[in-house]
Amino acid sequence: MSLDKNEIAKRIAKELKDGYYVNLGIGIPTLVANFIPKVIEVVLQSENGLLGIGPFPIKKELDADLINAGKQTVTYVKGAAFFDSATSFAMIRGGHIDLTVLGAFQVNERGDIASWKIPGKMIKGMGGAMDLVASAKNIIVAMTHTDRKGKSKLLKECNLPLTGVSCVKRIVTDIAVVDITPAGFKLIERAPGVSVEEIVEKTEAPIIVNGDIPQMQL
Amino acid sequence: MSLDKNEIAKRIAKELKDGYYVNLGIGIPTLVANFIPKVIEVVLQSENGLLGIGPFPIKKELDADLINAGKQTVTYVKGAAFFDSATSFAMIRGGHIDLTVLGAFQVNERGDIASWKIPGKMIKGMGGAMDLVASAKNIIVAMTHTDRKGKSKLLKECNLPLTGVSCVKRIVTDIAVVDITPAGFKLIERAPGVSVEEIVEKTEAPIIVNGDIPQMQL
Amino acid sequence: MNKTVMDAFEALRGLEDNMTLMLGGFGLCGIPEKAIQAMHNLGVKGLTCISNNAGVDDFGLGILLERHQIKKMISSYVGENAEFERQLLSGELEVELNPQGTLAERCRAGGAGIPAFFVPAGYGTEIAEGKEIRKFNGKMFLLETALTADFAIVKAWKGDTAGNLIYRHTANNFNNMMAMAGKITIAEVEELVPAGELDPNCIHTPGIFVQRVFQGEKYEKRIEFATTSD
Amino acid sequence: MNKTVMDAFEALRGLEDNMTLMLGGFGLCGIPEKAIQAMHNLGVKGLTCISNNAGVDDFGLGILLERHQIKKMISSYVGENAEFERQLLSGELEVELNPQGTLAERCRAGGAGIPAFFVPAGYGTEIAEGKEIRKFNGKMFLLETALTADFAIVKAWKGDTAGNLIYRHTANNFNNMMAMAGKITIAEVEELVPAGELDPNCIHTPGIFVQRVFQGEKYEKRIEFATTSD
Repeated sequence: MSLDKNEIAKRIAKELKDGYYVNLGIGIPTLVANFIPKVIEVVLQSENGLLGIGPFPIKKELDADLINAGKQTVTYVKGAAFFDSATSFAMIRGGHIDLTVLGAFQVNERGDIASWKIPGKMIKGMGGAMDLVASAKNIIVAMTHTDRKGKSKLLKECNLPLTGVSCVKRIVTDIAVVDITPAGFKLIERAPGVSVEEIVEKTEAPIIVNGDIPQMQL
Repeated sequence: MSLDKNEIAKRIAKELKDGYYVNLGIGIPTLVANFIPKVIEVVLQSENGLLGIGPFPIKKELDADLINAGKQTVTYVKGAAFFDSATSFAMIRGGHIDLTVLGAFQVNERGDIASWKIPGKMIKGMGGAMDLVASAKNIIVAMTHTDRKGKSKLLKECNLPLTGVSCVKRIVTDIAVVDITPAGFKLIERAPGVSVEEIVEKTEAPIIVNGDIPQMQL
Repeated sequence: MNKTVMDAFEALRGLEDNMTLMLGGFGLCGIPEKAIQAMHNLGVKGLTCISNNAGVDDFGLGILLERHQIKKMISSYVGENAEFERQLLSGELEVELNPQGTLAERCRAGGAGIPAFFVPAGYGTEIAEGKEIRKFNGKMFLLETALTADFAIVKAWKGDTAGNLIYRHTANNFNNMMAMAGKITIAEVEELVPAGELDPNCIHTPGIFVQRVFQGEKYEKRIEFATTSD
Repeated sequence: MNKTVMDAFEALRGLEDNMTLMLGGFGLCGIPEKAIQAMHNLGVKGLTCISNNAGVDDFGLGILLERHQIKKMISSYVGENAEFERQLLSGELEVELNPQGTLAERCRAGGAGIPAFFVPAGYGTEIAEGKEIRKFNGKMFLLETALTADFAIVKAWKGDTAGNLIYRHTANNFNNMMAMAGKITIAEVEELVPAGELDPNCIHTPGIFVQRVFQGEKYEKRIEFATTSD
């Protein structure tokens, strides 16, 4: 069975370590916050100027001055700090964020990522994604393995405009966990009930399969 | 009569305009604060992180956390703000200071200034002086016209290491007010009782004297 | 030094067609809504607007777009605005997209007298086209240049008559750096107090960066996506 | 995320000979006096110290100089210290002088991931020797590079257990930028409170930049030049 959005987020949450400062992108990455293990402490950074994002507010506490990078209303936790955008990207560019999770249209076997533009169709802008991928020490992409037409999103070469090059370390999709290694894609885990053959078939680029591939533990 | 330190400061104070943000260097420039006309409002910036320097404190109010760039204890005025050194030099480098007054060892006829180093003798460092002279729109130098040995400090070429080039606009000395023009030094005012001849004699570089040179009004 | 002006119209004195503006805010959070409304009323045209986003169709910069007052946007994300997309695709509007952190740093650099600086964002992408590329410590960087504006227009929570500003929560965002980078900086505030009433240790934007300040009336502070847990 | 350590000695764990340090403070104002005292006691040697000043003979960095623990200083002004001048003239100490604003910006750049940037300070002087010079808008600028440190050691007024810091008055100075630029940043504070007790809108240094924090005892906070009006 392929994973749903929440299950992808749940799997990514297992990558978090105690003491991590984490930037979660819009979409599936935002859901990761719901699955942070209770035994560890993780601080969520929002690039619009908040360190220490809390859960969504209750209706009575809605505050126009308190949003995340997806422009959703949020709250803040104890020990939070607010700051301007230059300081926020000093955190990001300066390598102070331990883990960045973001969505993508395509990733290639060298870890290049395309996530911001579909020529002739979508011109929303890159927001903070280019800064994040150019700076983060540790980048995990959350996306479906194939697009709506069934085309693979794990490619030899991206054909959409790039967001950054040689930056993605790991991809968590609805059917697999794939690492980017110097030798290309490498299969790490498969979704429960998904066969290695299916993953290989749905991955356009060559993918290294070494020995038994374990099922994800969710 | 040549002016004393306080009289030089008093003359410089006449350059202040209502609404000016001013950075006063160590020494004679600091004294300018004592002569700000009561009818105008001027805000003093201290490059160690204070906008709105007040007078020296009374003994009971001495505060180790509240000093000026000369490391003297000060107070702050209503509407003051504290900030870090990067922000402070953003103000300076970004051209937000209307007037900078500082001391010098030598100034040449193109407005180059030497003020920070005497090779083999003094190695204290340039502090904020290089930033100030490279950035300020309007720089007035306060110094004696000659050194202790009677040598002119207004030269064709500085022979001490430079602090900055083509930056000084006006010099107020103990005997004269001299502007730096595209054609070189130009005598603007003479100290009370000081003759044009004496000033010309004590100025190593050529100095333009056009018509009657008025006495300073103190 | 009293920098108080009566309202947005007095604050915008000197604003002319074809000028370059910076406008603070992230989405609709922390935008100078009174000054934007006043510019809409004034009908000034041909503006180049440096702003992280472009508002929504009927609020924020969207109302200037709707009247075709904006010639060019310099932004990082403009995705919440259908009219924007239409004008862009039709060629009526010019847009320069910047990585968000690069945009923030370009504004700060403009205010801080730093004409250019290197950043890694955009290396290997179309953003790098035409830009100087240089390697430092084995990593590739692009040279980016400073931005300044004829008017920087920011919104703060509290301000004093000396121009000192304090922002609230995530409504700071681009406001603090843009305030540094305006030839004339206008601050609209929810609460204006006499100089001396704000804690000098808690000022986000020191008054030296602000030329005009006014207190806006009845802020709408619209929420773009009201997400709740109940 | 509790970053509290017991004292300066625990905070300095991992400090070794020949490391590069940043130390906040301007003159004796806002210096990390407890950590400096601890380094003196530890006897660590061969240090490169990035600090605006060098203390006085018997306080601040002066006590490390006196024990010959410092190999090199990167500073803007070192004029209040006779022993410093002696070691420098005798060749025992290496010194790199930077314009003060350049030094501040180099630290910020190190923390902000900006490897190099242009400034006007020092153009036409000996500071420009060997540096790239470039003209922007008719004015000349030097390319300056970022600074980082193995340990950045800063002093704050209040801190919380999450590492958030608030400075008091002019004791902020270099502390805020240096906190950003340390591989490990140590903050010593006069008052340490639980996370959540500081106003999140009034934090100068967000906790992400700080790895270890401790509350010092009995701060001397010596005054260099006590000037009074009475």
